Amino acid sequence: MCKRIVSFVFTVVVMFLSPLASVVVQAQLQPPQDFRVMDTPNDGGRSLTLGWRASTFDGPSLQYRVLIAMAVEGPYQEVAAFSNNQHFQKDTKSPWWAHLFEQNNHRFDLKSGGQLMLSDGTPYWVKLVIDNGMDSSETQPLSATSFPNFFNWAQANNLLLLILFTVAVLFSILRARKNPHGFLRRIEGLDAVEEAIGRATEMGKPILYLTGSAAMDNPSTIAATVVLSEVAKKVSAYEAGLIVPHRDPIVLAICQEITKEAYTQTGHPDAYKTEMNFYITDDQFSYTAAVQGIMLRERPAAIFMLGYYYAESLLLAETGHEAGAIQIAGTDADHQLPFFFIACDYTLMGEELYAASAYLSREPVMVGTLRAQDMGKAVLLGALILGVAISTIGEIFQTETLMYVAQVFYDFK
Amino acid sequence: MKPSNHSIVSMMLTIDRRYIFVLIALATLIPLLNPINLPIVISPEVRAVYDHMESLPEGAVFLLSMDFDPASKPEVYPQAISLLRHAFKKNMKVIGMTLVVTGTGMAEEVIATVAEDMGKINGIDYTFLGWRPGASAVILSMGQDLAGTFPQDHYGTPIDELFVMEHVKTLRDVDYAVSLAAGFPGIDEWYIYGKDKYQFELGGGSTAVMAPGLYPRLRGGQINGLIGGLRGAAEYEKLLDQSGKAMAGMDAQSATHFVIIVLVILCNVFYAISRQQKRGWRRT
Amino acid sequence: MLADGLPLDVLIGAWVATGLTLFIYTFLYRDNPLFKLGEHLYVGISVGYSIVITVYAVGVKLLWIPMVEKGQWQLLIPALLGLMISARFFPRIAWLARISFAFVVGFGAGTIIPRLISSNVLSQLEDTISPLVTMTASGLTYTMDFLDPKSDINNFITLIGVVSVLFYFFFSVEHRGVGQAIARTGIMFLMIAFGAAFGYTVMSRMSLLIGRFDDLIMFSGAEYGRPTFVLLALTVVVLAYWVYREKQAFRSTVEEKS
Amino acid sequence: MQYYVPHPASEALLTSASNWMIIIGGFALILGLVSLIQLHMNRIQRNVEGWGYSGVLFAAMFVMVIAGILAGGENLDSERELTGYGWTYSYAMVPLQGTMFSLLAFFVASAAYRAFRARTKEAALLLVAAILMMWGRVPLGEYLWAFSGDIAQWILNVINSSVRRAILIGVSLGMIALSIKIIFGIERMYLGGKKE
Repeated sequence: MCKRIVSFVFTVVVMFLSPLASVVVQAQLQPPQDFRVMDTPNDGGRSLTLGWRASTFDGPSLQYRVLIAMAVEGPYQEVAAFSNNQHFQKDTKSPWWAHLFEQNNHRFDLKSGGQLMLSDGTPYWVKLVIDNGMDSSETQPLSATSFPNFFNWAQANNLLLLILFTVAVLFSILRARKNPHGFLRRIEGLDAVEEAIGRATEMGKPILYLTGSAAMDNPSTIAATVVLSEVAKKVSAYEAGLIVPHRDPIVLAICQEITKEAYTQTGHPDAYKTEMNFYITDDQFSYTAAVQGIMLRERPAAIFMLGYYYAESLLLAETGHEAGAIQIAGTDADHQLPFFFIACDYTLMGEELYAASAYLSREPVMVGTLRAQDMGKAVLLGALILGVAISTIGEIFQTETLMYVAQVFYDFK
Repeated sequence: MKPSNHSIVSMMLTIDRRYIFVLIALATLIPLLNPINLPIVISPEVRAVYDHMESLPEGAVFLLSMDFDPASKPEVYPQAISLLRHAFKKNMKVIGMTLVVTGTGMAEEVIATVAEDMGKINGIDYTFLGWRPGASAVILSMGQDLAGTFPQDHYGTPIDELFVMEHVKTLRDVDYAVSLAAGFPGIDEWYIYGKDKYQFELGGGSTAVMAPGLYPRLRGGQINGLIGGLRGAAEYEKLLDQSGKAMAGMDAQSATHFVIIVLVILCNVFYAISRQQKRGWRRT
Repeated sequence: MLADGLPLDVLIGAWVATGLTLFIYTFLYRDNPLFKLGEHLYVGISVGYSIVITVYAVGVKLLWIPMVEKGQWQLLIPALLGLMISARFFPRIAWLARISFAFVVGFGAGTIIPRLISSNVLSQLEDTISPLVTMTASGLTYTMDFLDPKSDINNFITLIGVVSVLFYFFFSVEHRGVGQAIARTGIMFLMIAFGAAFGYTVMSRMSLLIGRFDDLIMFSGAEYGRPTFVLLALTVVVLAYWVYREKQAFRSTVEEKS
Repeated sequence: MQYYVPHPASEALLTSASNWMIIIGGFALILGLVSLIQLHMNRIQRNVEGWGYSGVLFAAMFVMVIAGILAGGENLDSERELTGYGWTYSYAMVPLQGTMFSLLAFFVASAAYRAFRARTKEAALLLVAAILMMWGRVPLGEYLWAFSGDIAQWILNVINSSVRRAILIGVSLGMIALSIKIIFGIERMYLGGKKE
């Protein structure tokens, strides 16, 4: 300790007394190697990035100090100081394609904020000082200008995935327009739909069909109306009754249209009645109470609950169960799914509802979107398995190199 | 033997549901009137929020977005009280706001009452910004320019005259943000439109319904902690060592859960018996 | 009987709150006029509340003050776009609403895409991609701690879960052979997660009930004049009268028919 | 698309566009309001059964708006006392809405008893997981069987997380696809609210 103070005092004295002495000191302490200053890439400007090779002698006692000036001759102002074991390229979370320096080299970003105000378009002179407490050594000042960038390269993978997926969506829709009958897995729930209709006609009891509580802009409501059309077609042939109570006037109007069309298509326009679709009320619980009443009075043989549901799902499913009906539910409201699943005979879960409506209607946009989503999932699944394999191998052999592949699917800022 | 057994089962199955309603009401009421205060175990996700709050220095900027409506008050309101108490205790600068219009009044009340209790002054120690429509657009806009989104606080005082907002220009200047959510908009939006770009630390509090859906974000580090439902609120109260409504409600919570468990088991026992009997008849 | 010190507004408030709470609970008996009254009051009040808040938050603070006091007249454009939304109710100029909708929906679609890829796809993948074994100084190990979500065994289970559930919602291939096994695994995972969601939903609903009962208990105190008991009795009487009337009406219609 | 461009010009665009969105969002209230008024005016005009309730609704709305204007849109006045507007909010709106949803507690219970049956192996698994969860997340459960808390925690953290993650990815792909369709003008449902 004592020795240190003495040597420190000595150094200071020497530095003040003779410029010659500092030459001697510099011979001992090498200035940072490969020092570079540049605009920070991929940002909105007002920031400079410094990079240099890690020195061979490490340790927290060794300090780096960053000095900045408006002109090469100064005056220089110290803006940052940190120890030798901090600020490496590998600390900054960036993908390999946006790396500026080697992983183990130093990297330090000088950002505007606090005391430091950098402005875009102005050249700054920056130099780096290495200091081990006894003596110091500095680099030649370098000049750099910060400017805002037009593209964040760290997020290039995000954009690339977006472009690929966009192409997949557009391509699949075009292809589905040419041939809407491409392969789609038949969902088990659709068999249940037929079985339910069959049972209703056998028993001569009506079918209750609910389209959910959401408006027409909800994808699950659209899916529900598509399935309604198919159900109506089947029901019309058997002359079984159809009851469709509504919560939304617009959905009501569209469903009337759909049902009428279905009956006409199957050649039973005379069996169609406008009263099949009717409006109850918009209020959640009053609507629910009314539908519960219908369930207990009419005792339908089958109840379909498709579309979006809120808390009323539970009440409806319970009463339907009490009424002894076959219940088929389908919703993408994930909070309600568990209740439907255990209280109904068959439940279309989330995307299965969309798939069912695409399968039944063969509408090109629906089929194409479903196909594109499958492509996306396939790619992500592949990436997941590949990524885990790579990272496991990397862990066993303690290497980072392979991770470069997985980084394509990482999120960077 | 079998027919009588069957009739008991069918009778039990067709029991008027109003008896069950009474059962649930009693299971809630009795423990609330005679609490026994069972010990509460602290979960790591609640502790994470608490520890992060503890680690923040005095004067740190704490943003509490109370994104819930009166329907979720019993679950989330106690969380708001605890978080605010903690923040005020640590002398943080507190910014309150909401993304849910019908929650504005509750948010305003809770921040004003807790602040008054702890002797904090509006404008200096805390502010209440109020509500803005558009959810995701509000978060984006706050990330870009907070004074543009909220030129004045809820009471009409210009933002730039508030001491508490002195160094807060965008969401980037917020040290810790917590969204107390009951649905949409909520924690998801705060991450996707907020933290993803503006890089502040984000924590969450939510109703129990929402909580399971937030675990992927919790594990991915997108939110640093999660207070789930009344139970989470009770844990936080225990960490703060200040018992409130949440801890008081835990006994009732226990009781009702066990009533439901028993009901589900009974339901399935009767179901199994009746199914076996049907099979038995078929055989004969 | 009333204790001093409670302000009159709190006192009336307690009575009103208790009464309305009980009105809603009458739905447990069945749908009835008291419940309907409560329900409509609620819709009316909350709409009225929202109108006022919106007018002050947007109309006054974001439009009037910046425009009139600070001269930011460019804000007229969004105001106009906003007004155009209501053109939807006039068939002849309904197309105007489409411009606004296109702007709103377009902005939403544009801002959400990259953010979803970043926060819901890439970040989620990134967190799932983790090595299945751990290398320590002493060699290859396999951490079996179930309670640590980052342990090797849990990483593996998470991977299986994500893969099998993603595969279950895959509609372009038939679930046969290996596919069927994966899809079955997916269902198992889904069911357990749904179970968790179920448990948590029950928890939520019970908490709400506890919250309401808490208030009812508080308002049953003597300092409030015991509104809970008084109003409970009153509600039961009104409900009983209503049931009696209904039955009478029913009987008379039956008699008329016969 | 601004996301990838960190340039200040694009940031400025985002700043004003998001601010505009907030203002337009305020006007969206008109939509819901007009439909609600239409619906209930219709009921009153046609004297449908229960039209009186629609009258109650309008009266409540009207009173609330007047009270709100008198209070300047604030629940608390400068002395931290409730305004008339705040009073109605605290003592009418909050209990009404809160109670409405607490009704569900009763319905969950009755459905648990009547409808939640293990019809299939899957449903059985769901019920077992649900029971474990309800058991493990309350003090009494952990008191009776300390390990139950750990099980609940594990289900949430591992199984639930992985499933939710898969669903999150799937749903996000769906939303991205929808947004792409909107941008390319393939999906126009949102414009008229009617099926094409």
